[in-house]
Amino acid sequence: MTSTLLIASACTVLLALLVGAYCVAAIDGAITARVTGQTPGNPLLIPLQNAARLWHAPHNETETPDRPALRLAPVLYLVLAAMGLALVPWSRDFVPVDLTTGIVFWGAIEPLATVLVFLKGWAPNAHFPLLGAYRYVSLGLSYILVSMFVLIGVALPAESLQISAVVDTQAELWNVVRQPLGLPLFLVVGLGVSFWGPLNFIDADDLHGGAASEEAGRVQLLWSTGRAAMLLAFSAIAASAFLGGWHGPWLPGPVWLILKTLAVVVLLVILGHTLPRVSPERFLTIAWVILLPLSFLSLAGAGVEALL
Amino acid sequence: MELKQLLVLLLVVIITAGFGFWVQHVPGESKKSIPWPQRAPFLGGGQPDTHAWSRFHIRYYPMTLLLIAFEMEMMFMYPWAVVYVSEGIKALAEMGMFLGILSIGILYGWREGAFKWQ
Amino acid sequence: MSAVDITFYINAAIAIYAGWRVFVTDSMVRASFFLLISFLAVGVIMLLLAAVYLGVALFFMMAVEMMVMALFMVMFMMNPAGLNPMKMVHQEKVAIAAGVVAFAALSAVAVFGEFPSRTIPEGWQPVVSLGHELLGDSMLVFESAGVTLLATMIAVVMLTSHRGRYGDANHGSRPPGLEPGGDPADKPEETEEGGHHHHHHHH
Amino acid sequence: MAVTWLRRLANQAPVPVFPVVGIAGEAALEALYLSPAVTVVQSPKRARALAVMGSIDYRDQQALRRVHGQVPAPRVTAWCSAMAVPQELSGSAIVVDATDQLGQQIQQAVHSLDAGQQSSDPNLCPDQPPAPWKGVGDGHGGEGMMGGKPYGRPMAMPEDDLRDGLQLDPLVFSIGPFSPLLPPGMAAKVTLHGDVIAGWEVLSRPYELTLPAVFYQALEQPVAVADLELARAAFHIRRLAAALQLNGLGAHARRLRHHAVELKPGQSIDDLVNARVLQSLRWVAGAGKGIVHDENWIRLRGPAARAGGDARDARLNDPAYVALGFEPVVQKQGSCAARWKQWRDEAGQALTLAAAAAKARAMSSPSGAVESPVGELTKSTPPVDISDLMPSLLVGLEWSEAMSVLASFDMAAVRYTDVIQLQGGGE
Repeated sequence: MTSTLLIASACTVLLALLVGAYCVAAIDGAITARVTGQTPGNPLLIPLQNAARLWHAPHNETETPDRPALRLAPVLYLVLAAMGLALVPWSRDFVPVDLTTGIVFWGAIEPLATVLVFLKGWAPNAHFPLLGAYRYVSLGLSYILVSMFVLIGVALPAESLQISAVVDTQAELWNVVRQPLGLPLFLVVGLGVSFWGPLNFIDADDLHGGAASEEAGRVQLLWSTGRAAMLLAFSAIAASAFLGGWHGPWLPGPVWLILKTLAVVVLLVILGHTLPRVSPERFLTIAWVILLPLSFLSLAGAGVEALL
Repeated sequence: MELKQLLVLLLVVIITAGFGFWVQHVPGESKKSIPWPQRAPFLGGGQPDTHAWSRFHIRYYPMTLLLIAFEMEMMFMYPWAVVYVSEGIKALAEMGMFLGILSIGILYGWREGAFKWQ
Repeated sequence: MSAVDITFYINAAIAIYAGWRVFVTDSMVRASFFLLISFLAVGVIMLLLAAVYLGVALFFMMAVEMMVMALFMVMFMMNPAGLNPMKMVHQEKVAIAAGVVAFAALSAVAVFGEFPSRTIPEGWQPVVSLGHELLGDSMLVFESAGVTLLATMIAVVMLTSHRGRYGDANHGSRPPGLEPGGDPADKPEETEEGGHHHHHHHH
Repeated sequence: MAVTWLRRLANQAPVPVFPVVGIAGEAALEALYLSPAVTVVQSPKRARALAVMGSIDYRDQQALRRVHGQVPAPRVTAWCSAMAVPQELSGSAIVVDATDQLGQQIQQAVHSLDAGQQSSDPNLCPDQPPAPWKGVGDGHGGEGMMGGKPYGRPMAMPEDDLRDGLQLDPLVFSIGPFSPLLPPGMAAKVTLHGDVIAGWEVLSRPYELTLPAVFYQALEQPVAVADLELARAAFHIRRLAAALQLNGLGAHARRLRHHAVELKPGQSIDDLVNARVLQSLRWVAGAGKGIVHDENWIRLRGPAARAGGDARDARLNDPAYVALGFEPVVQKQGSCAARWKQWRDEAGQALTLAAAAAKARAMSSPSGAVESPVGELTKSTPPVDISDLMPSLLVGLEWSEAMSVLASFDMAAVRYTDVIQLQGGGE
């Protein structure tokens, strides 16, 4: 790897992160407009307008916050999203970070994200953010096992924990066909890790906005950017693990990857606008009693399929 | 090879973190202090009796302990997955047994209500 | 000094500094996450040592474990955020002595021990060899770990879950009635003892 | 130049506004929801402007000042109220009379504030920590682990948990009167054990609710049944929107709010909101909770009573409705979900009735009682406050369940005497 390639890899990831986060916001705006039947403006400009507004908005701070945590949590959450996105292979030859343990690394990003989301709610020393934070941890600790099982499922046929190897095994048949349970289960993880829609436990409306109720201005901008970036990174990983990544006819690899990633984003955003928020207690039971056994099943199916 | 990959990762981390800190502390942002009334936690006009940080009843705590036990075991599964195809039916049997044992733990936890709010 | 060396020293310093902060900070939640930072730095060092799987697994495990530890700190400690100052150190003299001895012993191992200096062969995959080990000689250990973890899980549920299978544990587990709303299908006086073991024959 | 370009972009975005709703402020709030110039936010900390709508009770003036102080400065205060503007704000607050202008004017005021043409509101609360500094120590506050008032507030003390025997700290705080989670004016002292509600003491009752004018008119004179039923449908649809918003379906809530102002007789309720989305509401937290038992049951009125199987309905006594073949819809369970279903069904029924009534040009006949969307409205006894039922319903529920239950009730008493006087004076 030459230093040019090295810098090109880093730049690709960073550019994809920013443009992707914008795309997520624009898709969310477009789907919201579709649901409400109201078009408040140009959907392509709305994310930029909101970002500019937050850029100029005054900031807020609470009584005796845990300042280091308050400052670090939004930044590091965005960093985690960037790290996740860096793991995604763009084509056969271009993988920004091709770790031999890429799948485990993504697995580690999920609990680290839980830690940061918890800190985000913990740091302000205010009631509703704190309630949201405790709730979110119950979610964050419940879905990681599901995520591990479905990702181990895609690692079986690849005989490797490398994400590029997982993509390579899908040249003929995508994992979404081979392991039909995997993608739906993994989507739940995606809603959880970016606390989107039915799994938005921390910024929920029944807590005045939860952790969001005590933030304003640029911190809010950074936090929502991080959230969109995390949704994007998750979608890219899901596209690589289940939808064949960059594989596809006619078009070049990176284009396929982008299309598939955006397809997953659209799916997640639609789910977010369709399902009501689940009760934290109910999700705990669902995750352990329904989703976890289903992911066992998915893994068993993947195991049998890999041996055939 | 792996080290160069890590270098890219490091570069991405540093630049993203720099961007994040820059957004939070852009030069020119007014650094005036925030008045106490604004700092108080928002309770719809109400007031708290105490600090929010206190001993809080985390009602899902049995689940967290179960998770730790389970997760420990999951760490064996990653290396297992890599050699699964080459080891064949033996690997399937072994992991089937292993997961069977742990499923009993989950079943027991479920029956005893460990996945409900305490 | 190569870039790897510099990264090593930086991470070693972070690990030690964060480890020291664990014992100095007043906030127990912060202490948990300082410990996490310390472990993460150690994980990076493992990555540098080409132990890719162990390093990443350390990130994974410690993120979960320190999160759970922070939750238990919130439940156990009055003043979990350290709003009032507190002293985290008890039996200082013994602790200092133990620390010095442990440091001396570990340093002695580091300085005087003989470490293999083999370079890793090209294309060697630690995860694969770990997998073969788990399915080979270590299979018995692996399976007994499974049984041990099952025992842990059952013990955890028994010790922590307040809810028994028929209701609150400290009200005594009572089986349901034979008809809806009827008397429990067990002798009522047994409920005073509140033991689970009485009810096994009802399943 | 770049800065002004960024500022121009920012000015195209809607301005976040925190609403403070007082007596008779409901209509202004709905107008604010519909305005494209603003977004209504849940917390003043992320707002740029405070909109005071309707008159605020004297007892809540201090809370109003607190909420005002929580909108980060520089801020705008918009006053859309019969109340006089407080003296401190008289120089800076913008007074808006027309509710449909509210959003526009707030946006303009924020823009001129940002451009430096206008100065921010002064702070109404003194800039002091919440409690005097007490205690000892190096930069901390207390004595020992728990004593004193570190950083201006005391620490919590342990208490027995209501579900298991653990001794942990309860989280005690008062919420309201301007919380978007509670009806306007309601304040409660909440004790939380974990996220389970261990205590709910009503500190102040919600403000009296102002119904759409047509329901008051129907008491005195015949009005078109179609108008009555359209107003009823709109009222129920707005409450459904609030329930959807609470449970994370904000886009659907906005859709419903927009539809509520332009309802047409004979519209199908399924065209307004996806039936599956409403069905999913019955699946959320707390949907099976909030059942009123025993002696309190009789105090429920209108849709809440019908959601529990009680077919009382004043419309049955009106010949116009009988001629239209009106039969009240009822649910059985009397739970939170049943009340939501009841609102939906009654809204649907109202739209159908409105179509039939418009065709037959049906007029209601005043008989001393009108079935309002929150229960029977009579001259002598308008619906009374039932917020004192809440403690028995909410204690033991988790927070999210409790909020769903709260969002399925109409607790507030209905304004009657002063509304009639106002209307009489206008004639």
